[in-house]
Amino acid sequence: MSKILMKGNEAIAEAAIRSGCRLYFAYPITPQSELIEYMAKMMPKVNGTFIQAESEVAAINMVYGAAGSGKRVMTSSSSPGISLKMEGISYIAGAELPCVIVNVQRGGPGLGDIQPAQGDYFQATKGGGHGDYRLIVLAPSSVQEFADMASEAFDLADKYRNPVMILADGMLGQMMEPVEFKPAKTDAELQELANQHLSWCICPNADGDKKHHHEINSLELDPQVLEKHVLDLYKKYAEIEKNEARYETYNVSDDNEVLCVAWGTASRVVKSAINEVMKEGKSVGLIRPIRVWPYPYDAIKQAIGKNVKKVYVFELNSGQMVEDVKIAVEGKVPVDFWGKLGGVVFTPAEIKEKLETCF
Amino acid sequence: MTTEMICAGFGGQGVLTIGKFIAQAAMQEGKNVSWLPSYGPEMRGGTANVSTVVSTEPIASPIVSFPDVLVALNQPSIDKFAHSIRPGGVLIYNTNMCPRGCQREDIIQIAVPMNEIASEIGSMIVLNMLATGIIIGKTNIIKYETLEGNLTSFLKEKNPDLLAKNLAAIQRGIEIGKQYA
Amino acid sequence: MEIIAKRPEALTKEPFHYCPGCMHGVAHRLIAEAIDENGLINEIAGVAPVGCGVFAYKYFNFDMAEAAHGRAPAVATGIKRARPDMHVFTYQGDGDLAAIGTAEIVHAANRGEKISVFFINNAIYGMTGGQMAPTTLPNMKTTTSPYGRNVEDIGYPIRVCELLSTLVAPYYIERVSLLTSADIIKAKKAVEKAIRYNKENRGFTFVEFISTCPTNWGYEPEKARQWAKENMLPFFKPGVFRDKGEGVE
Amino acid sequence: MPKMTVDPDYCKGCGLCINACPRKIIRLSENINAKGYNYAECFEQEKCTACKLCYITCPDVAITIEK
Repeated sequence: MSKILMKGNEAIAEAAIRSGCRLYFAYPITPQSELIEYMAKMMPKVNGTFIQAESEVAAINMVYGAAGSGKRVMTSSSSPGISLKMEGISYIAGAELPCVIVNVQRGGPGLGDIQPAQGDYFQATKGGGHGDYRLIVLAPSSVQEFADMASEAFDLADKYRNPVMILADGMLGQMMEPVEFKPAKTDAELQELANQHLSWCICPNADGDKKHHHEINSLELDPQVLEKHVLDLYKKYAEIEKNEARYETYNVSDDNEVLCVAWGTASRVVKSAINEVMKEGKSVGLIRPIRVWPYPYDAIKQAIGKNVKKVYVFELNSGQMVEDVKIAVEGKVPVDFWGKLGGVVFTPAEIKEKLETCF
Repeated sequence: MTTEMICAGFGGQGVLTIGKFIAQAAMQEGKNVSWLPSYGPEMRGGTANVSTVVSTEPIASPIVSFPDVLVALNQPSIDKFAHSIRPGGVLIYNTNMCPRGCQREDIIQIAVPMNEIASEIGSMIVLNMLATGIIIGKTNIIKYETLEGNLTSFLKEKNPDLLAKNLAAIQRGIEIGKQYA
Repeated sequence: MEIIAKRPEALTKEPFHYCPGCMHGVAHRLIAEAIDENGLINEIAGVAPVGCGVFAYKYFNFDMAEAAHGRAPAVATGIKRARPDMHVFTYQGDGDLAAIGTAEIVHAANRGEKISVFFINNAIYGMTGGQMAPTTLPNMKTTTSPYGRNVEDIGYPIRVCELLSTLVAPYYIERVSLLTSADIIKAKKAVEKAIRYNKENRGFTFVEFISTCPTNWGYEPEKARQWAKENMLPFFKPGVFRDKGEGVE
Repeated sequence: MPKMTVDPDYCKGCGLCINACPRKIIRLSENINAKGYNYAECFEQEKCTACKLCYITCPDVAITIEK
């Protein structure tokens, strides 16, 4: 399969379809509109369902219904629209339904602007909706990775019966890079996917004699029973934390005097800056969480070699990931932060300047 | 080997397409590429720009701080980006739309009356392909044949006349670019 | 002797939590009977609302989803699109459907989703303790309209059947009441028709039930029905607003 | 002979069946069920015609009719 030059928004849509997604519900918003447009064009060609819902709230509840029916379903939006979806996301997490939500982040708070930002980190990784729950959150940094994360996200959602968010940003949505797609799921594989949830989901009753009463529900008025349910959720989350943290190391070695931590597209700017400072004989490493929940605490802890004087966090927000980095660093070295806000994207030159102050 | 390029101009001049054709051809020739457009309201009537990176190495930042090549189709693009061109880098600009030009002497300036040449070829639409040809002539960043193949498969059925004009514009651009190579 | 009337198969054995004399139970039974009579129990799913009907998922004896407040038509859309071989209905009260869920019901109807919607209108929020509903009558006192609903201030009750009848797509829209035995017999025909049309995938079907809330109105069950007859029916007139199956457009 | 039976586990004693019955043969029992309601009962089964109006009106689907 040869490479295709494609926008991130289109690549994730194509990859989702290849991963067996045949139901997609969303509402237009910049900078993710190419995604909904691609789905509008392609879903009818694969006998899939595309609905432009009346609102993000309606879209996520359509997802709830389809996910409760055991089918691979996806929605997407950008920051303000994701806030609207948070009601439904909490219900989906509570009812333990598998689905994929793509957030192509833009600057906030409020209506904000439409430029790339990472301001939804807290919302995605610490909650966002009401109650005790977790999303699995994947954070791509290239168009190829964005596309690859589609099947990864659906597999994780199915495996753990949990909503999975792909936390991208406007830069990744809008930029084009070469992308190579995995082969589309075969009919046999799609059939297998369709059958995996039949024991609990809404589906026709094949055994007419046996009563069939599957409840898709997040309501439980007995606090003792609800507490047990939430504890069970957290057992599942502990399992996810044990198995599913992913990260990339870049130039990490015992020589590092500075260890950077950055995620998503911001990490690529940091890599360019590292390349530049390395030319000046300085040693800087980078840890990039590929998934921001579960968070790769151990990886960061282990990457702090004997020469590291400082851990430097760079984000396109006010420093929302710093708390997680500090948990990982355990106070062993200072943790510093620099970032840009409101949809302003830092440049390699700016990051290089910051890094040079560390030596 | 990495070439970082910014193409800028008014929305509608086709600057995004310059970057796209170069990125696509470079990809087909086995290079790593990224194409990052400015987007939003400024695309409609205002200025548009696109950062394109072509490299033999994996591309870290798709954001270009110091371009090796700046293509400026109007004066605001020079005003905004020319100062950031790497010393020794290239500025390709349209003299018909850039009355003040650029004062830097540590870069190679390729000043071309692009509107006039495009009119000669027969359509203002081909102005961006003229600029693309200049880039190729100066830098050899992609092969003419790759671009010709892509344009042909894109336009042959839809608009053979426009295809011929585009190819003429690219060839004319390459001739101009070669004078500075 | 043979049993000629008993609890339908499509209801679970779970006793309803509704107040004594509340007509939700009658509406549940009518829906369950229509499902039994159409032989749909193995291929139907329902969506429960938030409000008094919230536990409907416990009472219907087939697959059920519990939706967020007002979102039942969106959830039903998701189910129906994911499983077009199944038949889907929502069960919603007036707060759920005509206040917080106004957008979802209008757009599901406007898309002509092939689902049935059963709408209980008793002019009040029951579950939360008797607050004003979008269907509360002019001058009617509730805990949040203690001086009576002031139409100058908060507007008139919403007539949902009439509202939805302005849309082209809906296939069947009827308002019935549950205020006498004769009304219930008539209501049963409407429910049966909605479920039958649903079985045949004809389009969006909608039945509104004029019902009572003895507890929050503060009347004995029979008195509540009388009150509704005198006060609700003049404003919410029963009738067929749309029936494409029988040429009523 | 027609027969109506009320399941005390379901009945909440709302009394709607009493009004619905054209023969007036239903009343609230002196006994109370597990939930504390005086449930409905038929006190003259022989007069029942199995018209089903009590069943139709019962909001708790507590009534069974035999014929």
